[in-house]
Amino acid sequence: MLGTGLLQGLAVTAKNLVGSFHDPERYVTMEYPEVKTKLPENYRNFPFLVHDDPKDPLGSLRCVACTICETECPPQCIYIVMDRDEKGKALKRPKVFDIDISVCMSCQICVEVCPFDAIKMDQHYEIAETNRFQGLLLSREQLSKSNAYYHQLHPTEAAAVDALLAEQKAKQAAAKAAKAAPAAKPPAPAAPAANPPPPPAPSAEAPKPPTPPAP
Amino acid sequence: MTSPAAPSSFPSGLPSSPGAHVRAVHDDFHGDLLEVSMGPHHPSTHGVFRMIVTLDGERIVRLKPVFGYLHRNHEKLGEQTTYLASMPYTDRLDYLNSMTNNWAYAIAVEKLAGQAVPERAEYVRVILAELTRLLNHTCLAGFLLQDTGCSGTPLMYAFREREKILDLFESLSGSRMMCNFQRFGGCRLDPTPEWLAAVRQLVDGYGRFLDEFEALISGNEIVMARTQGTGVLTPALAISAGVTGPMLRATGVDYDLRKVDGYGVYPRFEFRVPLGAHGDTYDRYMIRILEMRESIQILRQALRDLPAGPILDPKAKNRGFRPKPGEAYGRIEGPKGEIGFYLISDGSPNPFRYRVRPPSFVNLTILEDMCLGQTVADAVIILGSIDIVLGEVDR
Amino acid sequence: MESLEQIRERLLARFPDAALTVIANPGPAGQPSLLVGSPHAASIAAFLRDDPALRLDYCSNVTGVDWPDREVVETIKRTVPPPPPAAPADPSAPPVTPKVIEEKVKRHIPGYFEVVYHLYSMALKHGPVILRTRTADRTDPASLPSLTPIWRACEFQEREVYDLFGIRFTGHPDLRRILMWDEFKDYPMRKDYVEPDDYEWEPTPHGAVLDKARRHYPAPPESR
Amino acid sequence: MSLPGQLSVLFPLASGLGASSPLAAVLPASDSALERLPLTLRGLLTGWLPASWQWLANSLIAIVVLIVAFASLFALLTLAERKILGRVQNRPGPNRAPLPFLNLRTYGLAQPVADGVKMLTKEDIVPDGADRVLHFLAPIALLAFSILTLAVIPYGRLLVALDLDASVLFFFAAGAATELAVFMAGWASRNKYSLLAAMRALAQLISYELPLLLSVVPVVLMAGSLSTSVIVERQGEWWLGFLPRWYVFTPWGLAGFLVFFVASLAESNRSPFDLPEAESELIAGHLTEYSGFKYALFFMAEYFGMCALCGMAVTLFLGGWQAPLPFLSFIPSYLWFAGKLLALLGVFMWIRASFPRLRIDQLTRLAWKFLVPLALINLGTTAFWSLTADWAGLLQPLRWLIAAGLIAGPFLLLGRNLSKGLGPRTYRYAA
Amino acid sequence: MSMSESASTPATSGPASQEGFSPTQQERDELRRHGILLTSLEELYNWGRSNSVWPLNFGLACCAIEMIAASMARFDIARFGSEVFRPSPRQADLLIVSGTVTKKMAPQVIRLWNQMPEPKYCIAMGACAISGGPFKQGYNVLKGIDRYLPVDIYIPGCPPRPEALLHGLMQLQAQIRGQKLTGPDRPRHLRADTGCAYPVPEFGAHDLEPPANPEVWQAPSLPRSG
Repeated sequence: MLGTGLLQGLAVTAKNLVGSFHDPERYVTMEYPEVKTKLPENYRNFPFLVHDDPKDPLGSLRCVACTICETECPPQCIYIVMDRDEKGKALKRPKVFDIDISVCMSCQICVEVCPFDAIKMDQHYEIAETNRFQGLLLSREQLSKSNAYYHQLHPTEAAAVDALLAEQKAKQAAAKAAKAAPAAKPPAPAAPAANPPPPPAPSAEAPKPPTPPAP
Repeated sequence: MTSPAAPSSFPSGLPSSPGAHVRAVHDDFHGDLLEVSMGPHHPSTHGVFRMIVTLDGERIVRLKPVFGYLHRNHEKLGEQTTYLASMPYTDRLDYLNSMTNNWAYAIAVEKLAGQAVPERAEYVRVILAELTRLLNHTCLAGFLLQDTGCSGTPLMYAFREREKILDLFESLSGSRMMCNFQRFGGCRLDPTPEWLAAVRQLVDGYGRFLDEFEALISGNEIVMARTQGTGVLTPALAISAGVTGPMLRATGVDYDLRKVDGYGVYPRFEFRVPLGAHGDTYDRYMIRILEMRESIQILRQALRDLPAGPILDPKAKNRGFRPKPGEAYGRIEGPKGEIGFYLISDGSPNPFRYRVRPPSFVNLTILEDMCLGQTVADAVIILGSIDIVLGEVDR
Repeated sequence: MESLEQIRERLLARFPDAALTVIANPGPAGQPSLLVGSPHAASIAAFLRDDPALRLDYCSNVTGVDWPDREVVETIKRTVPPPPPAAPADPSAPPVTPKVIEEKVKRHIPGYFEVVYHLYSMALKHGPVILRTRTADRTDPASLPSLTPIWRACEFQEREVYDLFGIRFTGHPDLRRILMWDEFKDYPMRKDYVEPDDYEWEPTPHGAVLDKARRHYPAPPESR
Repeated sequence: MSLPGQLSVLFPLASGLGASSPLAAVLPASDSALERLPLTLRGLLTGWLPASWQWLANSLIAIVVLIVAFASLFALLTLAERKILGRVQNRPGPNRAPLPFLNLRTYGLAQPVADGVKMLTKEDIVPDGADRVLHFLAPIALLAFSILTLAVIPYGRLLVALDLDASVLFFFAAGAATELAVFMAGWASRNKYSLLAAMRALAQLISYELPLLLSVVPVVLMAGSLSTSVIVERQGEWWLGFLPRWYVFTPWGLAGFLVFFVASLAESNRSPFDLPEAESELIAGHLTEYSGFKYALFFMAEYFGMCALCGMAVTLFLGGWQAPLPFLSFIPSYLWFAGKLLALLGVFMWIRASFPRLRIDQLTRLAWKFLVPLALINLGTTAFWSLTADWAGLLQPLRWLIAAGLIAGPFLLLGRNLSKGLGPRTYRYAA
Repeated sequence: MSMSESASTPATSGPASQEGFSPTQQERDELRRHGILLTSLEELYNWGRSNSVWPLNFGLACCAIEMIAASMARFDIARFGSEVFRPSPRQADLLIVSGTVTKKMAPQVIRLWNQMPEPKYCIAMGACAISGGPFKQGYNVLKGIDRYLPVDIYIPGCPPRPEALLHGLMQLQAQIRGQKLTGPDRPRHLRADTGCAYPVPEFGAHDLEPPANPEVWQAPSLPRSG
């Protein structure tokens, strides 16, 4: 009969109208500024740089300015200049590390390709700005975040990274000790870049993007 | 009431001989015609699509689509960047279905490089692709109904469900829309058991949502009046015009790449391919609803059979990736139709030629044929039922 | 489905004076393609569509490829005549057949435009058969036969190839620019296309962009 | 008779109904003070004027009260519509516009005010080459006609601004003119979408005026009057002493009401008949080129028209200001009217939240092939009902049965004819 | 630009944050001393405008989907009174440039902007609208809509989450609330010297002509040595 389909539709909307007052399935709104989505651990927005020592956020960056992320970044939104001493010797840390978040496409490829676990994805998204030129070009100072912050955002992943780094450090120390013992050579620089870490084994509890071979 | 339709570029709709393509439109025949340019800013063009419509009263006597308002040089950029760097760009092709775009691209590159994919990754890909299909078809139904003049209600319900799927995508890949999840030789991350449980829960509830959605729409007399018999597409024209996906199957042609090519692990799943009989807008809508019900079946099976193992081939190389010279065309059954990638490698880190075969662009070929003799209101829903995404049409 | 060689045989039987070459695909995909001479392209396409054993009724993908002029240093066996310009020759991968006397030849390969058609059969559910047509060189009014009269699916895709590569399709019913605006003069997908220099604020430049940036900035001082 | 005296017949409300008025005797003695509250208030305001001026003052008050009341109702309705639409769609709708100067959130009550302030201060644009005069006049004309229709509706016992003998005719005459204003707007805007909308509006007007009027004829026939007040009075009796004898509770009344309801949806350009302003097809239809306060006026007039049609539906079929049950009569009549009006408006919104839009040919087909025949048949049924008024006893159920059959049969037949070729489908699956 | 400082701080400070942008009681009293009527008018005017920002129903690309998502049940932009997505620019207050603006599209976007009645606002949503984003190096992509239009709020992200759009909208509301009716820093639409129409670029043989509107667009230079 003409009209039954219409009545059926009206019943559905009426059910939702009434349901919106008692059924959380039918009232899904989040009152945004007061209530915020619980972001999943994997959520990514823009990259940040991890530093290990909160007292020296710029000096203790894990980044060694190897520019892998710069070259791999699909939209080319990273700009790195390596710091050099007076003689022009590379200091294995960035002097300039800028990310233009007005270009960044949040693809996480920089994180995947970084062999030093130095760049990670931030989850902060409330960054509306009135000035594109001052607000959206993030410098090294703005990008540097502590390891604790990283743990807060991605606890599982960060724990795995920490374990890995500790393992590498131990290995390096062992290697150094082994080297130092037979021939009393001057110790090799301790910077991680001197000895790129091997690709980590996939760990069961913390799936991690494949780390490519070092440059 | 029907006015004789203007001669289309293809009088029978089908090309026969080169002489048939006379584009002359005898305007004197119709008297005063009104030419309306719909778009690129129009609420129902699903983005920045433009149709130059010539009207006799409200009847369409000519319709010329204009493209390119979202032409963002995807293919050129693809040739300027590495294979891996193109992966996030594929997310932005058909921005509703990043997971299937990723997969199509990954398949093309895997073909190009002869890369194997672990079984677990294949299953995860199927799960993600079918979730994407649910997402796309749900949204399409919502948008289609919005075009017919609903005040947002079906669209809201569709997006309510979409958010649930997006939550899954986000917790797995880190992004709601731009997942960038597939890699050459597998997937980027391994889904956790909790995630799989969440998918299971969603799949279990989806049938109920579809029932309610259909109660609101499928039996609605106004919807039927608007969509049944409008925008009829014949099977012969659909095949000739390269129409694929649910649109093709709505005309009754049985061609589903999941069955035909049997890529991935699809041959292991039991599912049916629904076929329409009329080829009209209602069929195109209903085929999608039925496909969603089949997708739920596939998801159930894939979740049940998901094997253990690595998610990414350990030999796979994504950075510094240089496939041997050669070419490959990889295609999958995307929610909108056949999405394919044609790649030519010259041995360098960048593809020599990077071509996207966009389903919705090719499906638009027959837009004019379907709209001739129909009204403006029909043109809007016919366009809606084609299911286009401009990011893919214009690339 | 028949192999491409068999198809070629049958086509040659039907069109004895047609230029037909099977082009091998050196990559792991291994899918060869059939190069068709322009004069017979349309009739061959119609044959492929209507032949009961093939019934390639569905043209999936149409695309252009721009092969620029190349200088190639090739190691060529003296006994064997030089192979037809195949899919990209790679200087880094010389053939490893040390028996025959080899010599290094510097060869100029003239560029050409190519249009590739991927054909499938929806009726018989097989495919693909890959058709290629090529221009003789890269001089500008490049022209190739249109296959739109055979497969409607080519209509927009050929327009796109025309728009981006500048290949004119003879026999196309409505050959206009499709993606770029009508006043646009260039063909942007060609390998030698130069973008308009609309440089602006580039805070993170690399490579070509950095060159552009340098051109625009007044003498860049020390890095900051 | 003096002029004021004549007018006092025309304007029962306007002619002072204070204690001093001779007409005061018309009011039943049982009326509570609450029922008389509007009249008392007006008496306080104009009672001190000389009698010859009172009619003028009273009619002015009536006009001002009408406009103010409906303007605020309009504000509330926009909010209510957004809220109801929101709730249907599982969301709250506007809820955080704070009160100005106070920063106090009031569940979005301030939202319409904010919209109003913004609309008032928005730049007014007239397109180049548009007909400036018509472009300016269209919203005003639309609003004026809509307000005219509001004048003849009895909002309560003796609460009617203009109690004409032929008020029903007046209502539809003024109501039909609103479409003229829509056409003016569409024509004057020099926009193709607007023009298409104008043509649609005319087609819609011609199609739906007829069923609208035809569905009213039975009421006029049964009530024996074209006066809205009389029609309401006639519905004031009770069956078996407690069941309301509203016209909607008869077979012909129900059919008439449904036809009237559907036609009034179309007349007020509401979903699913909002073709002139079809957002997904014609951008904003005849409103495409209107900005700022002119647009707000259109919006307001549209809601006024909707209120007027709902008010008329209440008056003609739903017993006007009558209480549904005798013992509920202590509640003032104007509250009953308001309640019924709001309920009908709520149904309008509910329908808007549920249905897609028809196409123009389907819209006219629905009118000509379904509503008009149904209304005509309903007229015959009413005649039968009127002729069999003296059937009693066992004949009474028979009378109901016959009348119901006379409605339901054609409804099913016409409905089947209308939806020929449409229906749910079954689908096959590939082997 | 002074707004950015006052606006950026209270955004995260809690439930009252939305109102936190408007002048404090003390400031208000101070203002009232100077002219009660004017300040009250100004406040009413700004209050009305800020709580009734109707966006143009205009989507460009990926971000448009997130814009739609922001108006859907989960995020419900209607709470801010902004769910009235008007399809006609004549009734819209806010242009959300949601996605890549290609050179083919740019003239149309500017035309739409010109068709909107003042006071009107512009949000550049997503990387593409701000700078061209990932497609920046493409031949047909406009490197930021601010080359031609005055943008009020930039929301980075690719695409920004719907919450980020809501956040941007709240920033915009705060900006509106802070505007003055008089004085040298009064907004654009209250000045006599600013024209109402922005020049629409034309399609050239290789590029848009002109490639930017110098009255709107002055990019600072950032020297890089590479």
